[in-house]
Amino acid sequence: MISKKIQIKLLEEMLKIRLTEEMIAKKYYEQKMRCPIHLSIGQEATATGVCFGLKDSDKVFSAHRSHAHYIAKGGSIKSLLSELHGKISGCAKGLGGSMHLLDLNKGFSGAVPIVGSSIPIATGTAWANKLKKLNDLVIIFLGDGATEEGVFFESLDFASLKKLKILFVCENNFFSVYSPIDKRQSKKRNLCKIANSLGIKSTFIDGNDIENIYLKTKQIKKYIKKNSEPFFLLLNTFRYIEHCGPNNDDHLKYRNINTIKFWEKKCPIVNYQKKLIKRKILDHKKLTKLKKKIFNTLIKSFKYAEEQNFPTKKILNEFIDA
Amino acid sequence: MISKKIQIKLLEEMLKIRLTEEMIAKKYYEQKMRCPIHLSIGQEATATGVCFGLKDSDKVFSAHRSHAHYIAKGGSIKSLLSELHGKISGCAKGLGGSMHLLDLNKGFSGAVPIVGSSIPIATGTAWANKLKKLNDLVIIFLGDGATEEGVFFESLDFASLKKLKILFVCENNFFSVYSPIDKRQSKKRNLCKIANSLGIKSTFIDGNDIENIYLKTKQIKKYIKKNSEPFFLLLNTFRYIEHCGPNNDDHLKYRNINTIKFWEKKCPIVNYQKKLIKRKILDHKKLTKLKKKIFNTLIKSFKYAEEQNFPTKKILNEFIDA
Amino acid sequence: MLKKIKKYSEVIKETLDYNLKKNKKVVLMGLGVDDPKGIFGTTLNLHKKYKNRVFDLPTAENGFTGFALGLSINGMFPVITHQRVEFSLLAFEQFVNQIAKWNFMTGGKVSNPMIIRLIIGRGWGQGPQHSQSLEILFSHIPGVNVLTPSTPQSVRGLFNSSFKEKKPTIIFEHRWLHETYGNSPKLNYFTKIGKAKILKSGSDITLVGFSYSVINCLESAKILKKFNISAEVIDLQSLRPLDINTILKSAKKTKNIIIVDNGWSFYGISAEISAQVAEKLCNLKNLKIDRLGNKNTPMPSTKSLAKLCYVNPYDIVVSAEKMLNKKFKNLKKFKLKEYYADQPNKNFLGPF
Amino acid sequence: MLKKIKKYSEVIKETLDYNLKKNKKVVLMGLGVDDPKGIFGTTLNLHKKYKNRVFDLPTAENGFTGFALGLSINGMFPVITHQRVEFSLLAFEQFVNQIAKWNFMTGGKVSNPMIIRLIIGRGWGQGPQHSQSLEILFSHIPGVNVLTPSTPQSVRGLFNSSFKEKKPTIIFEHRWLHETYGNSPKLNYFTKIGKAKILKSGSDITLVGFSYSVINCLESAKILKKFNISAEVIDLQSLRPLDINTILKSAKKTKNIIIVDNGWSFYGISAEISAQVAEKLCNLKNLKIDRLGNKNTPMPSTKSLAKLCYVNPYDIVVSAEKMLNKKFKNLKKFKLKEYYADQPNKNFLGPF
Ligand SMILES: Cc1ncc(C[n+]2csc(CCOP(=O)(O)OP(=O)(O)O)c2C)c(N)n1
Ligand SMILES: Cc1ncc(C[n+]2csc(CCOP(=O)(O)OP(=O)(O)O)c2C)c(N)n1
Ligand SMILES: [Mg+2]
Ligand SMILES: [Mg+2]
Repeated sequence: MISKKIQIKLLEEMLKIRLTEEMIAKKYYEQKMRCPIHLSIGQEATATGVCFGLKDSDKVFSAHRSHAHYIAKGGSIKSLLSELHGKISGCAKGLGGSMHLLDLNKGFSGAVPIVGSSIPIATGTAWANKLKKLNDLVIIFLGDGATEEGVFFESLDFASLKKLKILFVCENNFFSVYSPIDKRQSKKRNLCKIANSLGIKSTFIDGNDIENIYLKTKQIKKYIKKNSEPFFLLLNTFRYIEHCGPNNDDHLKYRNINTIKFWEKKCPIVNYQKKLIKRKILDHKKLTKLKKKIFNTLIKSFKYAEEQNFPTKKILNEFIDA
Repeated sequence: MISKKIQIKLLEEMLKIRLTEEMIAKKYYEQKMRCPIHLSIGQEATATGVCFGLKDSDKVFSAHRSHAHYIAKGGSIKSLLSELHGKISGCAKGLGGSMHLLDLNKGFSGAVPIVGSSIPIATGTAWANKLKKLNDLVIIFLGDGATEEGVFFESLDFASLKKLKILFVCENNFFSVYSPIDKRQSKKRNLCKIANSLGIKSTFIDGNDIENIYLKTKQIKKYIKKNSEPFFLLLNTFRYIEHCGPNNDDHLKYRNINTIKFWEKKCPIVNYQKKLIKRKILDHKKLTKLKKKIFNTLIKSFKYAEEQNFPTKKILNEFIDA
Repeated sequence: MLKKIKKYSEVIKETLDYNLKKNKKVVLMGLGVDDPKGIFGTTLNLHKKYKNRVFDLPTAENGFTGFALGLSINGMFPVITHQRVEFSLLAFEQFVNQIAKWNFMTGGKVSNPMIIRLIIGRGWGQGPQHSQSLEILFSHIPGVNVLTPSTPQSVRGLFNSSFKEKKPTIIFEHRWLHETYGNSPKLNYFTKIGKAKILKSGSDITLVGFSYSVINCLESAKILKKFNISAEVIDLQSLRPLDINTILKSAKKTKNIIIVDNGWSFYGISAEISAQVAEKLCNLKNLKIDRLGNKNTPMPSTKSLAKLCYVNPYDIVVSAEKMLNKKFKNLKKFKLKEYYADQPNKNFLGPF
Repeated sequence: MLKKIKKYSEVIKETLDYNLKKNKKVVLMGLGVDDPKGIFGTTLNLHKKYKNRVFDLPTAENGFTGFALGLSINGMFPVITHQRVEFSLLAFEQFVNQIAKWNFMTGGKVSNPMIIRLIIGRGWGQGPQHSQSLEILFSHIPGVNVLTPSTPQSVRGLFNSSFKEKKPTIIFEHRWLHETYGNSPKLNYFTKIGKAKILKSGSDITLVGFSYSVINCLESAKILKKFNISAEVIDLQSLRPLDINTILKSAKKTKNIIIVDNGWSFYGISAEISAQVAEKLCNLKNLKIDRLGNKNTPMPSTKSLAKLCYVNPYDIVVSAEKMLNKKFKNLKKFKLKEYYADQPNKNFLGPF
């Protein structure tokens, strides 16, 4: 069903995210990247599967944990790393830091760290598309925590009313910082049904199953365009390291050891590698080569980011307004 | 099923609201009541049916259109009218005006004119009851417009999570000011299902059918207490005069003439009067007597309100804080 | 230039109409923009003319402010209207964190022009939640313009200029101004953003106002004239950017300056102005500054107390009397007209 | 009185603990109050001690602020914590319209005591949406206390006093203060709300700060001392009510006063103070006032620009030099230490 080329590409995309994040984590303690970071290690399949095949004119929004979405949408790694380093070559010229990524050429429209606050902005973008009679998609990634904000509800409600071409993607990693979902949401709460009750169709997919995500979202995207209707997609997944920062924090024990093990076994990348090897689409040598290629680009990109200049007063003066 | 006494009482309560509102409307142009007024004429059955039989320790909250709820919960008419007249004898000493009613003795806890904003406050009250291990109910009246606010969603969500003893009552009168519901909400939106999707049971009842409202809410109240669970109740109804002010505004044609006629025929009071007469529980003489009694009390209450003093600087000084 | 006397609300409507016509990217949105009252007449029937560009909205202020931002960063020019500034507070996060900073956050790559109309007011027993001014809450935040037109002329000019801006612009409109009349310039009249305007020149005392407080200043200037005091009246027009120079110049001349707020002066707009005047003119001998604003309490509904809470022209005259060390004879007769406590004019009959 | 050196965050925790123990109506709530970091250590493990009175919450700031108000009007005493002031803006409507006015709206019949802890801060590249101060937005509104403890002592005293209040109280805590140390008074120590405190007396110049800006003032006073300038440092402690008299007294003495904000000075807290000083001391010859605050732009993430945006002790000294008409020799050597641009101290390693 999925061509070999695409299978490799899906893996490559996920690896790109994983290796970038890992290198950021590794180098964080050099204190050259001086801003908070929310890494997506473990959550590569959701970003990759959903964004795969999108056009540059399709627009993606995200929140505090946006590296994966940015990369999956084709955002420049050099600009990303430069931004983390606070350099003028950063995608926001160093003004925003890791929580304010964008790559306009690639249709990664923005990310903001106030939980839920990018949802209406993405919705407004889909409304703009409608008013401008564009057939492009808008995709907004949001966490399980974000679904608790009133503005999540207001945005779905409006997307339904105006029949906007927007895909709401909830990445449920079961935690908001250290807080488990059952402390925040009733067990009887059902996200897909919330969407339905507002008049929006919805689907749940295992968020670590890259192929299924890719295939189903491909259909969903068609559905949205064909019917001019929003859609809600729920994906369960898991982050492997701490909420914010470069470390593993399992010693804090806020997540059950069995849960952690369960999800480790479900690693979207390890499993997909195995699958592709089993399918003979990949062998260890090829995989090593693939990783090496990404790794080398990353080394170069880091070097680039480190060598760029910091922004100077001049750029600040453009914004000082009183 | 309903005792004769209660049948008469239900009618009387509705009449009390209707006659009070009509007299307010009539006297509004004397310019002694100098504040905005949102009358409930036409919506008497919802307030009466839901509040009937509540204890004083059960607490009711409302919003801008709160006269009916206040009266149905047993709030003092003298204090209400005094408040509209801006007098010291007003339930908020004249400081609040018609949009800030309360009667603590009767468990009418408050009303505020920012759409949706009393919903979380009522929810917090139910939470307080839980923390204090009280078995009292909290009831929050809200309009169809209010269900569009994010805080409506956040409040239901929390009530579900914490299993609070609160009844959310949505009075859908199909309009928010001049704006019809289909301009604001998708046709596929379903309020009862919204509640369900958050883990809250719900029911829809014709909001002009006083007996049904009374009977079903009686069960619902039991259900809430027994299961320690919130409940969502949807009631369709119609306001007969303008959104804010004392006049009929049908000449503005924002509501279809057939719709208006449809609802006029469904007048909760006229129909219930007829029913009780048909059942021989009431005759015209008795009815006139009933109305007269209410009317006379109203005359006295208005006189009282008019004769009371205005608050003086002293009371203001209690609040000046810088 | 041929001038016509027109109503403030009418001028807004004409100006919106003009910009809707000129610029296809402009969209009007807000609760009630297309209803029979048309936001105090300011948007009346525009939805009939611009069928797909005038939008009534659900009561979801936080959401729709974000939707408007989404429109704006995608090339549209939204105009949001809130019938009470209080409703907009539901969207304060979007305003402070997103709208005011989007251009900055994108390294200047994306601009988000838009207009947010905040209607403020007083009177007719609206009480604590429907009568605040709150200009300072919006003016403190870098990244936006904050404008306060007080006349049909400036409301025309400032709206027109806001439509040319790349920055988001907040426009405060006082309900009691909607019903006022004045010279109305031609449709394409512009007022430079960030300039104050001397509405009346004088030599003895400077009165500074913005939005409705300008009317109070003008009223009191008239009374002061009867006592042979020549007052200069300055209309700030723009709170951010602030044209401090026009004020400094006047203060240097009169050495007596009173700044009048629409709401609370404590931590209010007038504080910044007073502070700047004091700091920059500290070498000026005998400089005197005073500020007036509402009593520091939520606004009461009842007229008997409302009249004690809101600044009125009489208060300004009393402050001037003290500042100028005078004793005005029979001043009492200029006391507040009874209706003024809660009515913009005698013909106003409520209910809103 | 035996005094102990303790950490600011530790003192908050002890004081919360003390009040939770003393008053069964106190409940602690907020995102993360029971998590392994315990709000920068200020609530650490309290949930284990007070099982049913410490609540983690859903990310629904507007909602839960209303829930807290509901608790409060029903006899409980909620303490809400926001890890960033920016998050609280989602609940700004509840704060301005409901919480600040509930007592008034009920004719004084219902009071709603509660504490809202707003954590402000700077540094480590947090960027435009995680580094604002915004005290003015809360201080402008009648009906609440707004407090800004800068030392372990005042944080103890002001929290304790807030728990005795009938009014809602906002307490601003600067992240960089959480890690500071100082004398810690006994558990039942109270600080009168509405009083400023002279932390260091001096005769040449008055430096006024609040919250973290007090640290900047103290730092610059040390530098000034090296140039034989005796600075008086005043900690406002309370923004609303404001103790203007302590400031006026000092300003009368030194005739030179610099007020330092934590955020933007433009339409900021310092404006009100400057204005009042100027208005009330207008007869004082040679009075000089200056204000310092952050650059009027959203705060950049990158350190290279952050260091240009935030006020630091050096800036204050430079302002003093000018005000006092001096020429400090080799002043440059007191320039900002490099780490200070985005780290509270050298040991700070991120990520938050
Ligand atoms: C309005 C708001 N409240 C709280 C926070 C603090 N915060 C930052 S990230 C986060 C977790 C959100 O959880 P979720 O949406 O599930 O995303 P995840 O981190 O799991 O990817 C929180 C609460 C915030 N940034 N904004
Ligand atoms: C947050 C907010 N937005 C807008 C308004 C203006 N407003 C006052 S009443 C009202 C109608 C609300 O409709 P609904 O909740 O259905 O109540 P109804 O008037 O029909 O009883 C509106 C929009 C408001 N008071 N508060
Ligand atoms: Mg999560
Ligand atoms: Mg309605």
